Amino acid sequence: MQRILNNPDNIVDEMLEGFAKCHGDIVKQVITSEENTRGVIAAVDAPKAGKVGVVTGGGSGHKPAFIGYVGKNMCDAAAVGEICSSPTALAFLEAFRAADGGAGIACLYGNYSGDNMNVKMASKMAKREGLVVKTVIANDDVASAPKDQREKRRGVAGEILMWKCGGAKAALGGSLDEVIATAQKAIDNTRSVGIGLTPCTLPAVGHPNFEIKPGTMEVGIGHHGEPGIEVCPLETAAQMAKRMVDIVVPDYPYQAGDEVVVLVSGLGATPVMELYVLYNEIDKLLKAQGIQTYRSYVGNYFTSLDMMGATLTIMKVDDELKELIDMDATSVGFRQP
Amino acid sequence: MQRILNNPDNIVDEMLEGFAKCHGDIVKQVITSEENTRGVIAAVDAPKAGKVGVVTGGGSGHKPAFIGYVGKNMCDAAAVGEICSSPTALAFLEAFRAADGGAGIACLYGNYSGDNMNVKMASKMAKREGLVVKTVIANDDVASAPKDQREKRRGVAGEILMWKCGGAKAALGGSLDEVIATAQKAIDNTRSVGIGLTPCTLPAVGHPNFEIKPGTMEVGIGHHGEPGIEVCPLETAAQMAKRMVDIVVPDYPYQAGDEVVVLVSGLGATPVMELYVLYNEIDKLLKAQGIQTYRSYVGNYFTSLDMMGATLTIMKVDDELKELIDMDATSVGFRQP
Amino acid sequence: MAVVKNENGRDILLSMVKAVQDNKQYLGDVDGLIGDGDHGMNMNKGFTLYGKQLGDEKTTFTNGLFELGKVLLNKIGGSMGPIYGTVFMEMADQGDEVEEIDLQLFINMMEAGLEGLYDIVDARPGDKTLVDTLFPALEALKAAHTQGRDFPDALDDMVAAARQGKDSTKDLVAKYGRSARLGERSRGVLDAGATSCFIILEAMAGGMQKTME
Amino acid sequence: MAVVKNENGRDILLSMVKAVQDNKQYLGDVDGLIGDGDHGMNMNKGFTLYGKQLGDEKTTFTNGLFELGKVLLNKIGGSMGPIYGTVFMEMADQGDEVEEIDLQLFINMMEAGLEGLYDIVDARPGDKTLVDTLFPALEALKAAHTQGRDFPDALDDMVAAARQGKDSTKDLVAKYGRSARLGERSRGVLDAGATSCFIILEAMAGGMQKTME
Ligand SMILES: Nc1ncnc2c1ncn2[C@@H]1O[C@H](COP(=O)(O)OP(=O)(O)O)[C@@H](O)[C@H]1O
Ligand SMILES: Nc1ncnc2c1ncn2[C@@H]1O[C@H](COP(=O)(O)OP(=O)(O)O)[C@@H](O)[C@H]1O
Ligand SMILES: [Mg+2]
Ligand SMILES: [Mg+2]
Ligand SMILES: [Mg+2]
Ligand SMILES: [Mg+2]
Repeated sequence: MQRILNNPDNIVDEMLEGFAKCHGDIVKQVITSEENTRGVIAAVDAPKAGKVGVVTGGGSGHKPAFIGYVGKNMCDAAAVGEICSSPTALAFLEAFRAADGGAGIACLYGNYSGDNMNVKMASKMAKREGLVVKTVIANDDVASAPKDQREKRRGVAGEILMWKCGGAKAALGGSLDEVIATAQKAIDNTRSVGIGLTPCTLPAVGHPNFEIKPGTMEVGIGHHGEPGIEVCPLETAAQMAKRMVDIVVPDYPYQAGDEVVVLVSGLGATPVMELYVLYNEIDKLLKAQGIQTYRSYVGNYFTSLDMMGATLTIMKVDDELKELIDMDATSVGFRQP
Repeated sequence: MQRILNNPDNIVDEMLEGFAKCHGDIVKQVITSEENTRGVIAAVDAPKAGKVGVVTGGGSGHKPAFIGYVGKNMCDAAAVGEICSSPTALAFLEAFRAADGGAGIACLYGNYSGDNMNVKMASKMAKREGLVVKTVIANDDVASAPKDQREKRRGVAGEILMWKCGGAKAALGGSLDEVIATAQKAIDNTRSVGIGLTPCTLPAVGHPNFEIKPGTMEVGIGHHGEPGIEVCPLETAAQMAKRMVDIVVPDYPYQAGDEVVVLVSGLGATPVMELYVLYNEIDKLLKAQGIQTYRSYVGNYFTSLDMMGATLTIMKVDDELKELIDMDATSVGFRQP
Repeated sequence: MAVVKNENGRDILLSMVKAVQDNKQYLGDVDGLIGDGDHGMNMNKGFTLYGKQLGDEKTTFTNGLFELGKVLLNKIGGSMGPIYGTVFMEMADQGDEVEEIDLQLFINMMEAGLEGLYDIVDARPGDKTLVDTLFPALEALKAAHTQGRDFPDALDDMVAAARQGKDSTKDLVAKYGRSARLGERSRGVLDAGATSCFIILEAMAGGMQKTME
Repeated sequence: MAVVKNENGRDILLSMVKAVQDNKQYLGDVDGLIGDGDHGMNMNKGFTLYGKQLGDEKTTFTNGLFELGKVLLNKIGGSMGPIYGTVFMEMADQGDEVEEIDLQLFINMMEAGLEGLYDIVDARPGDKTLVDTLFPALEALKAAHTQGRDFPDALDDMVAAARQGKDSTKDLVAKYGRSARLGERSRGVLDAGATSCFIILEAMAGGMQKTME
C-alpha cells in the first residue's frame, strides 16, 4: 500500500488537525467533551444567532465530504467518523450544539444504517437538551434499490446539492421547516449513479477488501465499494456516459425541457481530465434528450479514498433551487463564484 | 488500465471540450486558426484593454494545471499541449494573442526544454506581429539540479504561486516590467520537492513507463516521472515530511522569523485526507524552526495523472507578495476567498 | 437458587473484553467475506477502550455494562456503537443498583436489551444480523426459567441457543447492513454481528457462572 | 555532376514520411528506455499529418520541407516540433525557389538547418541528442565535396556518418532532454532523437539518389 500515513488508526485525527490548521479562515475544530477529543468541524462563525443550523456528518475517506462542505452558506457543522464508518451519536450531538443558533437544526445526511442510528440517538439526546432537530436523509443513489423502495437507497454525491440548497436556504433566513422542505425537495429532485473501475484500500486494512477485475467495471457501485447492479467489460467514456444517463434519467424521470444541475464527481484516483471527457459525453446525451444544463460541476467532490471511477448526479431545478444553487458559497470543497 | 477514455489520442481535445462547456462562467475556448483546432483557453473577459496579459501553458495531464489557473486575477490564457508534452509554438502564440490587451504579455511557464523552445519560437513570431512578450521561467524544483545550477531546475507546483502573484499584480494595473519582476520574485522565493509513491500511466501508452517498487518511494521525482534524487524504503508521513522540509528549507534557505506560504499538492491518486496528514507534519516541523506560515494550501493543485505522492512548495512572502497572495481569485483550480 | 452478585462485575466484564480482543482477527475475517472487514477492529477498539477505562477498579456488573455501552456509543461510530451501546445500556438500566441478579432479572435485562435494539434497527430474526443470536438466546433463558432450571444451566442453554442462532445466519440472506446489498450472494457465510454477539454472550455467561461457583 | 531537380520533391518527402511511419514502434521503444516512450508517436503523428496534407499533390523538395517543418512546428508540441520544424524550415529557406539542388547547395541547406537548431537548443556534439547525427552528417558532406566526390556518393558518405553518429550516442551520457536527468544511468542506450534523425537522413538521401538515377 503506497500511502502517506503515520499510524493508520490515527489518520482521521491527524487529518483533522491538518485540515483545521490549513483552513482556519473557513472552519474551526470545536472540542467540547473529553469523550470526543476529535470534536467536530464547524464554520468559523458558527453558531449564527437566529439562523437555522445546517449539520451533516459521515464516515471519513470521502474528501472533501463531509467536512469540506462546512462553510459560508453551506453546512454549519459536520460530525466526523472513522474511515467508512458513521460518526458516533455523541459527535452528531456535538455538531448540533456547535451549529445551534436558536432557530433549530437541519441535519442533512446520507442513508446508511450507522448514520441513521447515530443521528437517531443524537436527536434523542439533543431533545433532552432542548434542541430542535429535524432531518433529511439523502437517497439519491439509483443503483442501490429499486424505485419502489426509494427509502432504502443510499445517499451519494447528491448530498452536495442538498447541502448547497439547504445551506443557502438557511443563509437566506429560512425557518427550520423551510430549510427542511427545501433540502428534501433538492434531494427528491436528485438522482445519482456511480461506476467503479478499481477498488479502494482502507489504510488500516492494507489491501483492497473487494475486487474489480482489470478489464471490467462495476456499474452502480457504492461509495464504500458496495456491489453495484452489474459487472461488465470496461467500456469507452461514451459508453459509460450512456449507461449512467440511461440509469439516472428515466428513474426520476428527467424530460425534455427540464433544467438540471449536473455534477460529475471522481471517486478519488481517476485523473480529473478523464472526468471532463466523461462530462463531455454526458452533456451530449442530455442535450440530445432536450434536457437543459443550468449549471454543472466536474471534479473530485465525493470520493472513496483511492478508488477509480466516477459518479453522475442530476438535480432538476425550479426557480427556488436555481436561486439557491446560484448563491455564493465558501467551503473547502465547494466555492462559488 | 482502468481509465475513462474514448480514443486516447483525442483525450486532450475531448477534455477541453468538456472543460469549456462546464466552466463557461470562468473561461472560453478561443480558436483562431485552422492549424490549431484545439485553440487556447482564455479568461472569459480576456483580453482586457490596458492590462498586462498573463499567459502560461504546458503539457496536459497535470490538472488543474494549466488551464485550471486561467481566470479572474490569475492567468489570462493558457496554451494546451498533449499529455506530458509542450504545447506547440503556434499554441503559445495564439495564447499571447488571446491575452493581449495592449500592455504586453507576461509568459510565466515552467522550465522544460520543449516549453522553452516553443515559447522562444512563439515569442519570435509574436514580435513580428508587434506583440511585446517577456517571460519568467519557473525553476522551483530543488531536486532537479544542484543549487549552483538553478537555471536547470524544473518548474513544479511553485508555478501556481507565481501565477497567483503575477496575475494579481497584473490585475492591480502593474506594468509589464512590474508583473515580470513580481513573478520573478515570487518564483525566486519559492522552492519545491516531490515524493512519488506510484508511477503514472499515459492513456496512449497503457502501462506505466517507469517503476516505483511497492514498499519504496522516490524522493525528488518530477511531474513526468523524471527520476528523483533517491529511492528509499517507504516511510511514515512524519518521516516524509521531514525529508521534504530538509530538502526545501535549507536550499533557499528559509529561516526563523520568515513568513511563508505553504502549498502541499497531491500528485493525483493519493487520497486528499493523506495530504492533510502530511501537511500536519510539515506544519509542526516549520513551527519548530520558527518559520511562520502566512497561508497554506492543501489539495490536488498540480498532478501527474494517476500518480500517487505529493509535493511540498514553500514561498517566502514580503509585504508585496502578501498583498498579492491575499487577493481574491476565481479560476477552476484556485478560488479565493 | 444461584445468583450473580452485582459487585462481582469486574471479572465478567473483563472476560467479555478478553473474548472480543482474542477474536479481533476472526471477526474481521468474517466481516471481510461479505462486509467491509472492520468488525473485529471496531469491536476490539471499543472493548479495549472500556478495559483501559476500567483499569484496576472494581465495578458492579450493571454499572460496568452501562459504562461499556457508553464507551461504545460515544467512542465507536458505525453501527456497532449504537447497537451494542443500546443493548448494554438498556440491560444496565434494568438491573441498576441491585445487589443480586437472579435468572428472572437477567431475563428482564436481556429483554430490555433486545427491545432497545428493536427501537433503533428494523432487523428481526431471520435477517442475518446479531438479532439472530440475541433473540434465541433470550428465548432459551425464558424456556429454562419456565422449566425451573438453575441459573448456571439456563446460561448454558442461552449459550447453546446463541451458538445455534449464530450458525443459522450462515444459510440466511442479509437484509440489513452492508452485506444486504449482496442479496443472494450473502448466503453461505456467517454474519459478523451475530458472531460477535455469540462470542460476547458466551464470555458473559462464562464470567457469570464463574462468580456463582 | 548530378543534381536533384527541386520539382521532384514529392518522392523524397514521401520516403521520409514512410521511414518515420515504419519506425514508429522502434523509435518509441528506444525512447522508452531512457525517455518517456513517445518519440515514435510524436514523429509519426507529425510526418503522417504532413503526408495527408500533401495528398496527391506534387511539390518541390524545398517547399515540401518548409510545409513539413510548419506542420511539425504548428501541430507537434514537445521538443520535436520546434527542433525538426526549425531544421526543415531553415533548410527550405536556403534552397527556396531554386530549380536544381547541387551538392554545394545541399551542404548550405544542411548547414542552415544545424545553425537554426543551435539557435534554439544548447546541445552540441557529444550531448547525446540528434545533434550527434546531424553534425557528422554535415561534416561528411563537406569532406566529400572537398574530395570532389559526386553528389550520390556524398550522400552515401553522409548516411554512413549519420549512422556512426547515431551509434555513438549509445556510449554517451545525456545532457539535455528528459534522459538528462538519468545521468550515468543514460549510458548504454541509443538516443531517440539521434535515431530518428538518422532514419530521416537515410530516407532523404535515398529519395534524392533515386531522383538522380
Ligand atoms: N441495520 C442493521 N440492523 C441490524 N444489524 C446491523 C445493521 N447494520 C449492521 N448490522 C450488524 O452489524 C454487523 C457489522 O458490523 P460492523 O462491521 O462493525 O459495522 P459496519 O457494517 O458499519 O462495517 C453486521 O454483521 C450486522 O450484524
Ligand atoms: N533540449 C534538447 N536539446 C536537444 N535535443 C533534445 C532536447 N530535448 C530533447 N531532445 C531530443 O529529443 C529527443 C526526444 O524526443 P521526444 O521523445 O519526441 O520528446 P520528449 O522528450 O518531449 O518526450 C531526445 O532523444 C533528444 O534527441
Ligand atoms: Mg465498516
Ligand atoms: Mg514526451
Ligand atoms: Mg464492517
Ligand atoms: Mg519522449
